[in-house]
Amino acid sequence: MIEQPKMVKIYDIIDETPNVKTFFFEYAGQYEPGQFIMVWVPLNDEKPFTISYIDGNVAGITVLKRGEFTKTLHTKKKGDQIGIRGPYGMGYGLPENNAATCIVGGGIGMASIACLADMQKNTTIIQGARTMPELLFQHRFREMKLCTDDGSFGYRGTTVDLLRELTGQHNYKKIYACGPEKMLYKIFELCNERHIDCEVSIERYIKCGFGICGQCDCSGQRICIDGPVFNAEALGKMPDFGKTAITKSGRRVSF
Amino acid sequence: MIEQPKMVKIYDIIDETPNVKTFFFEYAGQYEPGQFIMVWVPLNDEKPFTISYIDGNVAGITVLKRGEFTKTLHTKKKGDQIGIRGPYGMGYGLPENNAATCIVGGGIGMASIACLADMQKNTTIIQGARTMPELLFQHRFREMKLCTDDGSFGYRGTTVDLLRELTGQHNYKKIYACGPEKMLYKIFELCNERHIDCEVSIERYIKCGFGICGQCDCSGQRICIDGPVFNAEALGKMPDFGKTAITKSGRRVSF
Amino acid sequence: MTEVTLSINLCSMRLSNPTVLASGILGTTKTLLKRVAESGAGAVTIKSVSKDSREGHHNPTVITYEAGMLNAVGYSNPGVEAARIEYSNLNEIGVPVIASIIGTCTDDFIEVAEGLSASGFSAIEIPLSCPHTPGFGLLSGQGTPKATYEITYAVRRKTNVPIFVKISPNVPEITSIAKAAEDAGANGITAVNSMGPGMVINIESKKPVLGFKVGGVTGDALRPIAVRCVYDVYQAVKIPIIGVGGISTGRHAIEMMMAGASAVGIGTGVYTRGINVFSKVCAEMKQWMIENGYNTINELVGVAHD
Amino acid sequence: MTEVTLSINLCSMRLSNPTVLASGILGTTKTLLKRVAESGAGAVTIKSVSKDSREGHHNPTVITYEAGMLNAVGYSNPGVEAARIEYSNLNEIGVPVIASIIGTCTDDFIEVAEGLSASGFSAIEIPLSCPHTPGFGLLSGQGTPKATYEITYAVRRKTNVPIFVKISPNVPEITSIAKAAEDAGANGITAVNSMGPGMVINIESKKPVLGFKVGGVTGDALRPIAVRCVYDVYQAVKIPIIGVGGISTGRHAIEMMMAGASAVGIGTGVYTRGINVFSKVCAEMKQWMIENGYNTINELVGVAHD
Ligand SMILES: Cc1cc2nc3c(=O)[nH]c(=O)nc-3n(C[C@H](O)[C@H](O)[C@H](O)COP(=O)(O)OP(=O)(O)OC[C@H]3O[C@@H](n4cnc5c(N)ncnc54)[C@H](O)[C@@H]3O)c2cc1C
Ligand SMILES: Cc1cc2nc3c(=O)[nH]c(=O)nc-3n(C[C@H](O)[C@H](O)[C@H](O)COP(=O)(O)OP(=O)(O)OC[C@H]3O[C@@H](n4cnc5c(N)ncnc54)[C@H](O)[C@@H]3O)c2cc1C
Ligand SMILES: Cc1cc2nc3c(=O)[nH]c(=O)nc-3n(C[C@H](O)[C@H](O)[C@H](O)COP(=O)(O)O)c2cc1C
Ligand SMILES: Cc1cc2nc3c(=O)[nH]c(=O)nc-3n(C[C@H](O)[C@H](O)[C@H](O)COP(=O)(O)O)c2cc1C
Ligand code: FES
Ligand code: FES
Repeated sequence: MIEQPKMVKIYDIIDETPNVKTFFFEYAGQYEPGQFIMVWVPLNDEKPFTISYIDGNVAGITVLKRGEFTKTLHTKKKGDQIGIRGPYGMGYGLPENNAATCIVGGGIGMASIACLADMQKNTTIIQGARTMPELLFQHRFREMKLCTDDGSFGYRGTTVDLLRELTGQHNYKKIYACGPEKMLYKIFELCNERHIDCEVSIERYIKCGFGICGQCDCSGQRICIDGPVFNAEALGKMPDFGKTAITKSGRRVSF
Repeated sequence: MIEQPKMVKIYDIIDETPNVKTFFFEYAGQYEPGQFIMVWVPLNDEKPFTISYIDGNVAGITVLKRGEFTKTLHTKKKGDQIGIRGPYGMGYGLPENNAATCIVGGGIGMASIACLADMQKNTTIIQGARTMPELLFQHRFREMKLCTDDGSFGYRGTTVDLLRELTGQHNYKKIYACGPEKMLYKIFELCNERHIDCEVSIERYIKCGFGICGQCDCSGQRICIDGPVFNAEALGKMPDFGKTAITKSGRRVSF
Repeated sequence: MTEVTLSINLCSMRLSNPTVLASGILGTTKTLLKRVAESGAGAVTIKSVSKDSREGHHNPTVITYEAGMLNAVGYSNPGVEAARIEYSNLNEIGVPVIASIIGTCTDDFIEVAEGLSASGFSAIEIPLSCPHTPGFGLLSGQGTPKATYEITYAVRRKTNVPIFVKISPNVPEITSIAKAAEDAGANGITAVNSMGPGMVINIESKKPVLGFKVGGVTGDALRPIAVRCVYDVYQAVKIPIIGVGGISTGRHAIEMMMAGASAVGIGTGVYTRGINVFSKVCAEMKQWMIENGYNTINELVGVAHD
Repeated sequence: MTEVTLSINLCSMRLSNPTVLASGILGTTKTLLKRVAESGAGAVTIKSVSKDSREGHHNPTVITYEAGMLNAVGYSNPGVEAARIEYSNLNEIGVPVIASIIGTCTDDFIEVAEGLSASGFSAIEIPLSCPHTPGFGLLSGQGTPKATYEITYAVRRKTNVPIFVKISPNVPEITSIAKAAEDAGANGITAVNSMGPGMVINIESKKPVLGFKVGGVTGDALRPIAVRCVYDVYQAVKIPIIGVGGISTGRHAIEMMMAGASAVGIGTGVYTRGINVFSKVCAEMKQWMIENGYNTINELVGVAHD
């Protein structure tokens, strides 16, 4: 694990959508799908991103422009440097015996499940986005089931609606999901109802990334080190899941 | 290596002579003959002593009552604790192919060469003391050649005189010596003259024991870490050997 | 063999063992306090609370290095009103909970102390010693005997729960500050806060790593300094000391107690040995006590002074 | 590719590289200074010399611990007369030799400076910052701006060689002390001396390990504090800085120089990496410079401030 930020050179950038870019850099560390790294822009800030591509000594992060820091990241050009440390956290557990699974990504949550999808043969990928231009990785995963809120492409409706239909038809042994917490919560409920195992990756505000500052709490679980991926059993003991989160200043807010 | 003093219980004490005692304690560390440990009496002081016995998990130091600290050590009883750290320094190199050697101990210098003598079959041990009651380890090494300055026992004369005679008769491949520096210097000269390899253990005032404080200098060599054992080649480049030493306060004094 | 016990009485608080979660580590929510209590801590301290909410410094706010950790979180906290709601029904935690209150002026301290007074905190800790947050602690002159006296005295008049004043290792007159706190009515001293500040520069980018550039140094680097501070303070005051700084093993805890601490705070140790550092330290202390013939942990307090 | 050079000019001294043997480490004899020069140091500093000879504290005087080292040698030295004899014909060392002079009062400093004036020292260092020797440094009030000014000024009037004032990391007003030294005519600042003091207790014997009980903390534990001190001093004064504290690798040295040091002192590193730490650090610096496109080491000084 890299403890202090290590500067790496961005050697390629892909524009995934108007608001999402993927940055590639050299990375020789360990990595399990679902883990994240802290990305540092000196004198600016440092925030968490999942590794969304990994291939040999190259890794990538896929970044949605959301606020100040991600806007700054989007100005970075090939050859610029960023600092990285990590990887941190507990990733997704792979299914046993290549059992059938379904992987659900909502919005930029696709970044978190992308490497997981790369590693599975017998899986269905569902991607949800608000509208067609926001759909990600359509060349990377050719067989995705796509949903848009506005019906501009694919299934009209939420990923949860589609997942409900598909779980009726297939015998999924496990559901993986990353995306807005309301979506995750509904998937968790669905899985409980249908007695399917599930693992979801949760987002909370991250500062240290290694379990000391207490910023990323969700019901006594530290997202950064006990998570970000939790299974159904753990989620069942986390009443704050889907309900409340802690802001940067430590205030508890509802979803 | 033990970096900070570790308290060990004295479980046996032998009165070797009226002024010399051997203290035994549990010791599980590494050790090469010629290395030394720092012995700590809390709130009092800490000084260097060679390990003079080693057998399984038991080690011993043989201490001559000389001043304040060794006087304090001599008051220690069975069951009392002392602190030890180390071992430090470079010990004696063993001869190749069990070649014939001669080991010379002068006074308390016997403590330094005792374990070396234990490890060699084909060796002659010469011990020198001022007078008979000061002779050490007579039961431990039954075949020693003993010399006393006053002729009260054994050979009348110095160890160097005896060594000169013996080197004429035997084909020693190596001479080892520890004792007063004047004696060591004469042995070094004798060995050079006769083209015999030699290793001698030098004494200087020791503070840190690990090469940082500069207290134990002899011609740019730190006795504590570059020595205390040096061979003829190294000694040849140490003009201070046999000539000057540095006191506790850093003053250079002549022998 | 008689039973070995780690339990202590600390200013009318009963602790099952002398390990205390230090302020600013995992104390952001009630649920994390509970988790730490379940991980074996004898008492827990909340992250420091100010009158108004604060976002703190930019990230990185905490980084590790070879000999410890640097942090400049910048006192992010939701402010006293939100904190009152977060830290309610504290008896559910199962161990004593210590409030940590901060302010930029004496009135702030009073307002925060009063705001939290109905929450069931077992004690109040007043850190006057943060080395990296403008407006607070050392950066606002709170680390002097005079300011220490004033702030402690003001809070003392408003509360009956035990007060601990948390002091800095960076001041030349540490004992006069501890004495000022005692004179003003503090029931205990927490020694020490993080030291420095220090700086780590990333040489490839040529920039300080921490968002605030500098941050307090904690962990192994701090331990010998903290032990000396506790040793000095123990000779200067009669009130008990919570010794904090670099403790991550039972041996460290015993060393700190021998220097004069009645209890030990643990922060960076949560990183180096995981959240169960509390139960690990306790198990190691017990083991050592058994091997060395001690029955109660109190017997160790201050023995290095004999 | 152009040749990479580590050579620097430091207050009219020409150094083949910026590593300097710190005072008190191996500087007890001329022969050891020579050995260190042969081990690659760009300059060497002698162990501090006082007017009269001193035996120093009882052993243990130096101990290591997980994050560095503690020492309380207690300024053992043979006194200025004997030192004058020991350190003669200094041109034989092959690199600049810096005298380190200490005193319990201003007159002492003058007497020592004058006693050594004919010996061919390239500079004089005045440590006003030792945290563990009664009568000297912090324990005799020399670590204030006023005392710093007075002592520096008095020595300045007696000598023409460059003067470096060595300051402590333990003082709140480090920049005012550096400025006082500059105002009094110092040509450079050496930052920093050991910090604390700290204490290590052996728990089995229940006693502090060091003979003097407490000692200055050095090595990794000190590095971030030292880097911050150099960073602050660099902004406060115009004279060059020798950055000292926890340097044992080329990366550490570069970090210190980026903070503002023109040269780097090495002490504890002699233990952690052996006496060849100087050439190792230089090789590592060179390697990094080649990889990162620097030709001269000067380019790195203070760049973390941009
Ligand atoms: C484990 C984890 C993995 C993530 N992976 C990705 C990823 O692969 N791609 C991606 O685009 N985004 C990812 N994120 C979210 C990403 O960290 C935020 O989008 C980013 O920090 C926003 O910063 P900003 O300054 O641009 O926005 P801001 O304006 O500061 O905030 C916008 C929103 O982003 C979130 N956010 C801001 N700062 C943080 C922070 N330090 N930690 C967590 N959330 C924050 C908050 O919900 C906030 O409301 C991940 C978050 C977590 C916790
Ligand atoms: C590597 C080494 C191994 C040694 N092994 C033994 C041993 O096995 N048995 C033994 O009896 N002695 C040994 N000595 C010598 C022993 O350290 C001294 O006799 C002892 O320190 C004297 O301390 P004191 O307070 O009793 O005497 P003091 O009155 O302090 O001094 C008497 C003399 O002892 C020497 N001495 C004192 N302190 C030290 C010190 N810190 N380091 C080195 N020499 C010192 C000085 O020459 C001094 O003149 C060894 C010394 C060295 C350097
Ligand atoms: C990440 C972090 C945050 C901290 N926040 C606070 C704080 O809010 N209030 C406080 O009084 N001390 C704070 N501290 C200081 C700790 O309470 C403690 O005094 C210090 O870390 C030394 O102990 P340690 O070496 O065990 O970490 C913080 C320390 C760290 C590492
Ligand atoms: C054993 C030892 C002895 C020291 N003696 C002196 C001294 O005599 N004079 C002095 O100015 N500094 C002395 N120092 C402080 C060092 O010169 C240096 O400032 C400090 O060790 C920090 O650097 P480091 O971390 O590289 O060791 C001593 C340090 C050590 C470890
Ligand atoms: S981000 Fe600090 S504990 Fe998780
Ligand atoms: S005793 Fe310190 S260098 Fe040898």
